[in-house]
Amino acid sequence: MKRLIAGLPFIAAVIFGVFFLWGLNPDRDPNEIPSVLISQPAPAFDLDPVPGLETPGLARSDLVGNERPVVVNVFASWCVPCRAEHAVLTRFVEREGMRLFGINYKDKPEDAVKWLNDLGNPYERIGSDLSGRTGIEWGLSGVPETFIVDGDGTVLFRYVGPVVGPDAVERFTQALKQAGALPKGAAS
Amino acid sequence: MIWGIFVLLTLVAIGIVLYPLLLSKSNTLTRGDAVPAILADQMREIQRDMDRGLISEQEAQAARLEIKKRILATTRNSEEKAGSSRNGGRVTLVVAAVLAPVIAAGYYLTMGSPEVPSMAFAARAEERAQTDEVTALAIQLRERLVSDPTGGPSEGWMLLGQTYQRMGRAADAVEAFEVVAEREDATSATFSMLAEAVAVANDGVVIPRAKLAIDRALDLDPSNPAATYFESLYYFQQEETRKAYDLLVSRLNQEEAYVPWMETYAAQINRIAAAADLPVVNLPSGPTSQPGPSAADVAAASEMNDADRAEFIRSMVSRLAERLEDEPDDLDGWMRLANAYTVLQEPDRAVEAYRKAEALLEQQPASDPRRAAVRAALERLGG
Amino acid sequence: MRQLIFAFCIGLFPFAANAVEPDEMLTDPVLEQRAREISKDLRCVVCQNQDIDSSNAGVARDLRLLVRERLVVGDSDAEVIEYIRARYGDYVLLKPPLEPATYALWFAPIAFVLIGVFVGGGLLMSRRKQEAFEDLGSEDENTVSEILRQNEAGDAS
Amino acid sequence: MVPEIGHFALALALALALVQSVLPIAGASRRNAVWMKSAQATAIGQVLFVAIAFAALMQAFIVSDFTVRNVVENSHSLKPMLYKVAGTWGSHEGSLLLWILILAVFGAGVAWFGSNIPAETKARTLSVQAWISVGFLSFLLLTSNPFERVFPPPLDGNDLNPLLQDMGLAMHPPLLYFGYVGFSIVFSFAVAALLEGRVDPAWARWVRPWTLAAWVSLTAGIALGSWWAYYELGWGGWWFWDPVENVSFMPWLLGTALLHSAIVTEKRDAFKSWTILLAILTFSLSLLGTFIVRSGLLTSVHAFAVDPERGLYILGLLAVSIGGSLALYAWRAPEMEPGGLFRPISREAGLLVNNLILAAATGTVLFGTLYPLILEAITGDKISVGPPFFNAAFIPMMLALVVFMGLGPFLSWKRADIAGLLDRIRFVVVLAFIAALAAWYLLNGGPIMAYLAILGAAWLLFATLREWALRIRLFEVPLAESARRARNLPRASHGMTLAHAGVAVLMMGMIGSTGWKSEEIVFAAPGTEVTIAGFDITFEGATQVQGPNYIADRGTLVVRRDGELVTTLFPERRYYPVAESQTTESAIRSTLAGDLYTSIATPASDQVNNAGAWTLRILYEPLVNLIWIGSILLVIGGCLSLSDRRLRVGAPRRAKQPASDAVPAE
Repeated sequence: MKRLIAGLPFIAAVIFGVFFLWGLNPDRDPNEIPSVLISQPAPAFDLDPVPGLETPGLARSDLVGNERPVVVNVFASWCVPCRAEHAVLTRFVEREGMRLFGINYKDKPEDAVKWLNDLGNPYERIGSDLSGRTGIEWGLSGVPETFIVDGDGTVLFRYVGPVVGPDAVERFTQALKQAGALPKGAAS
Repeated sequence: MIWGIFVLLTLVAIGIVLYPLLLSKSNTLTRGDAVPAILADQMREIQRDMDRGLISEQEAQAARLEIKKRILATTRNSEEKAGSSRNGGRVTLVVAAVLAPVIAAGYYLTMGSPEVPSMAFAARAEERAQTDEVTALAIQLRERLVSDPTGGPSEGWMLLGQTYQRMGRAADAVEAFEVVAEREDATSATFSMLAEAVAVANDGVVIPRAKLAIDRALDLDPSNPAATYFESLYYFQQEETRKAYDLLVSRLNQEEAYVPWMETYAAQINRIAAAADLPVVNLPSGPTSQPGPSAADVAAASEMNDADRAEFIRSMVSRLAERLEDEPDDLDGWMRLANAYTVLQEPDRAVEAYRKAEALLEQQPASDPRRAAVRAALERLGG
Repeated sequence: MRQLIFAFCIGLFPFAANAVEPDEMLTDPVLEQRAREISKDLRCVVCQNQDIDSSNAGVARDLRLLVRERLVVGDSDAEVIEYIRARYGDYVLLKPPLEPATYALWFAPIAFVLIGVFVGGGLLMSRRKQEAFEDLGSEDENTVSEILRQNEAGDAS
Repeated sequence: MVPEIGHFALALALALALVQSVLPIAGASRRNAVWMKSAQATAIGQVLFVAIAFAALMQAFIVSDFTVRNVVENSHSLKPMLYKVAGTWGSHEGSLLLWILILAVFGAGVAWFGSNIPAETKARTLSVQAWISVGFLSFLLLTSNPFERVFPPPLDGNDLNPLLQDMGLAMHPPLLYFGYVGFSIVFSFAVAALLEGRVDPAWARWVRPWTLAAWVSLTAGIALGSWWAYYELGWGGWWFWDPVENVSFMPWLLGTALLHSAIVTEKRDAFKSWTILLAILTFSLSLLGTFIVRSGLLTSVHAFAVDPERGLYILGLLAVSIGGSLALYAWRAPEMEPGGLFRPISREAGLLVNNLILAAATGTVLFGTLYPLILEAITGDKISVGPPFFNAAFIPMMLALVVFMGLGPFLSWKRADIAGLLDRIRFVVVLAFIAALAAWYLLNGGPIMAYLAILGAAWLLFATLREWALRIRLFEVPLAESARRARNLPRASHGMTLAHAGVAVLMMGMIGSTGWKSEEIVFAAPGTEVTIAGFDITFEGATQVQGPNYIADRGTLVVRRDGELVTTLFPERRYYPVAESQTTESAIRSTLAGDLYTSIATPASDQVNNAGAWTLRILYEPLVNLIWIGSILLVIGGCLSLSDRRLRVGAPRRAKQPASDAVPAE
């Protein structure tokens, strides 16, 4: 009994140690915030277009009834990583036939217009979320974030941070394929 | 000097390990000595507490008894072990004294950098002054170009753009290059530099606007290595790794002899190769310094840090001048050098350079616009 | 160190904001007080380990406004918290809800105290028997006083 | 050249540590006096070489030698000199070097001052200390070399985080480390005792000064960090239950328990295996803190760059040191003889309860801090454990602790006289209740918990004073006699009184500043007036001022009370262009009664901002200074105990003079 009690601290330390070892897993990001939206219907929202752009606005109804799942990307011109991500998303739209909708988060319209003119505009629709309220509805924790929404309006996948770099692109591509968001026979 | 200090430190370390050899043998403190001292102190403590009336006589008695028992136990315990202390093992100590510095030296010789000098910030005033000078020059140059009613010579704008680029002010560089890009005399290099500046201004991303400039650059000169470099970077960022790789490799293979930008190419190829599991390339070692800022130098500059850039700018003008010593037939080179000297407010040298250009222009058709430019410049400089 | 995260927030969000600002506040002091209390229990999602009440991040400001909006509409405190939780999950609750996954957390302190009571009580019970006073034999007594005498000089001051 | 000397000196320190980790302990088991003695020289040599390395790094910071990568990344030529110096320990590498320096200092301290410790114990202890040195020196050299060079050097550095450019924070890590790392030597003593298989009152006496020194530093370090947070962060909070704060708090809690349980071991030869366990766990928690801060394991606001390789290396060190020592404990502790007997009401029992509560509180903080990680590992769910949890779980335990804290010193060893005890504290209990009721009557409002806390603090304060009065027989004997008695009391006794009173004072500060804080937040244009806690404050506008390496918006606030000018405050919001970050410099009018705390900011809404208004945040924090005063009392109390002559009972000189029955004069 005495020996058992004396051994308890050691056992506790080993248990904690195992958790620490697990926690050091380089794939684990302690800052990642889980989403409650996965497998849930996309939140209701109705956003006006960005003034000065011809791209129409975005509402929840636009996400429903599509034959394939669509991608919703939250972006802003002030967001540095969004630039890098923009090129990747553009490629997905141009080469793979992905359908991309945008939520322009807390961005001055003139900045957004200039940004899209510089970089190109791959978005079918862009809603301007000036107040950030729609961002909250989506459980946004930062920009950029990217969601895949099914034809019935269910959120299938969420990517926090820019889809940049081989690992991120691979994960995103997998998610797109799994969701069936890419048209059949598309390149790649 | 530094090795002398290392030797000194090593000797100190050896001395420290050997130090016990100097100590006398007998003064080892044992438990049998140390513990009763403390217990005796506790006995006195009890007496004091009792004197203060903090504990009763009966409590004191019980406490004393406990301590006495401990004293007895300690004495018996240490009696059992007493007298077994040894003083041997000196050889081990010497071995340790030798081994310790060997370990330290072994580590240091692999990981240390004894050849790198220290450089206190205060001792680097000259270096700073040069950087400041470049900044001042850039400001002057810009003022002159902006105030020029004809919009300023393209060479001047190019120089300004390159200077900004190397100062890390990519957005300003873009502006400068764009002035030239809209002119008739824009060359392939103009567009490849513009592309680079745009990319750098956008956190290294070759955005569509940069791609447009690359395309123009390749239209004008398909062999422009900088343009191909950024084109490849564009595809790399588009995740078209294979295409990015092939572009670089095929351009590299077009060259027969060594050119400095190959280093940059090779580095980028190998980066892509590492990411995409493709074969790496090895450059045949070539001459390490080639005169004149080449397109690949420009490409390399994008990977430099600020200090390197500053260094780069400083040497740019002199490198140009040196190169022209060897290649006196480079008309545009002389024009650029002359312009640079003008900006540097060294009119004599500027005049000299313009004269060289003028001489070369003799062979050009009379309609060459550069003739007028040189004449105008010489007039301005009073040469 | 906390403010390092602010820098991070400023990088992620456009408008460097502050903790609660006057234009966010409700005129009704009771409602405002409730809003402040609720805000202290909600975690700012971009600024780790910080409540939205003191966070400078833009999204924290949006959340504060949202909390007040819900209160004005007539939600109870629990409803407001539930509203935010529905969007951000348990992660935003600085006070984890009592549910199976957090039983271990919430009962741990009680368990620790109980273990303490158990161990301490056991120890006290086992140690309480009266100690027998056995005087030392005269030989031992001599040894001890000899040792004490030797050590007298050690500390006499 | 200088950085290279530092680098080489570190290598030599590692080599000496290697020698020290083997020879003395081998000497102790083979009874080889020469080997045992080598520990003293190597321990002092280690501190010499590590100090050379530290000085070399500091020199590089002072002259801004940008050939050293660490200087480039953490300094800037324009930084004020003081913060260049502080930059030495501002980074992961530099702070680790400081960590190792302190480790070596404590080892050398035992080698130098431990003349009353028997050779064997000292040799084992120093060898164990050297094991830790070897672990951390190799960690430093292999994964985090502070002397990595850059050539050619960049023109200027990347600046130190402006938040760290603050006196409080510059001094906070060294003190904190002194505490953290100071427990290493206690750990080494404990492991040595386990190896030796013996723990006795003498052991407790040898360890006590080191425990005290570490505890005092840790107390000061935590208090300084808290103080920094209070005036630098701009909203008047002083404790946030952030993981980084928690990991420094846990060793403090356990260290406090250790300090008390070691007394029992010293006086009564009891709690021996428990004291050993506490010694091991206290340092283990310090190591855990180092690990958490440097591995990026938890989401925390920590300053160090995250590198999984480093995390793994430290985890390895943890596994060896903590795992090894606890395994040794499991093996050897049961063989230790139980100590003296005592009754359920006795000083021992009181200290036992104190220890159990402190241990339970530590367990709670540890569990709360790590629970998100544990849950994530098991279920994948992510949750947050924040201040509401800690407050709910921790505060009741502390209140219970306070009850025993007041009671404990009245109890005598072995068994206390219950009737006498009740007689002594009756008066104190009544007084405490009166104080709490008076507060209730006067303050009229505030949370119930706060009144319970007031009751607790009053009880603790009065009980501590009463106990002290009893000791010197205040008012029982003539005052002169009392004064003489007070002078004759051992310093440790005064130390305890001061420290316990310090806790009571600290509590009052905490209660005042949380329960009765008032706050006004307004948009202010020049001329705006705010009234708070009897002060009328006029905002006279803000101007932009240029600092040495920042630009600041400085507000001018004129504070009046009843029409009379009290003071003028200048809160600032600073922007550091090189580091691209902002800091809040609050302006505080500090009095014992409370702080008038002001800060200024740019309004979040552009509209308000464009209208030329500023956001003023004005707080009145009653009694908040008592927190720092209480902490200072704790530190002074610790220092007094540390200076107690009994801790330096010398090695015995064979007494030549005849024994005397006389009580040594004091």
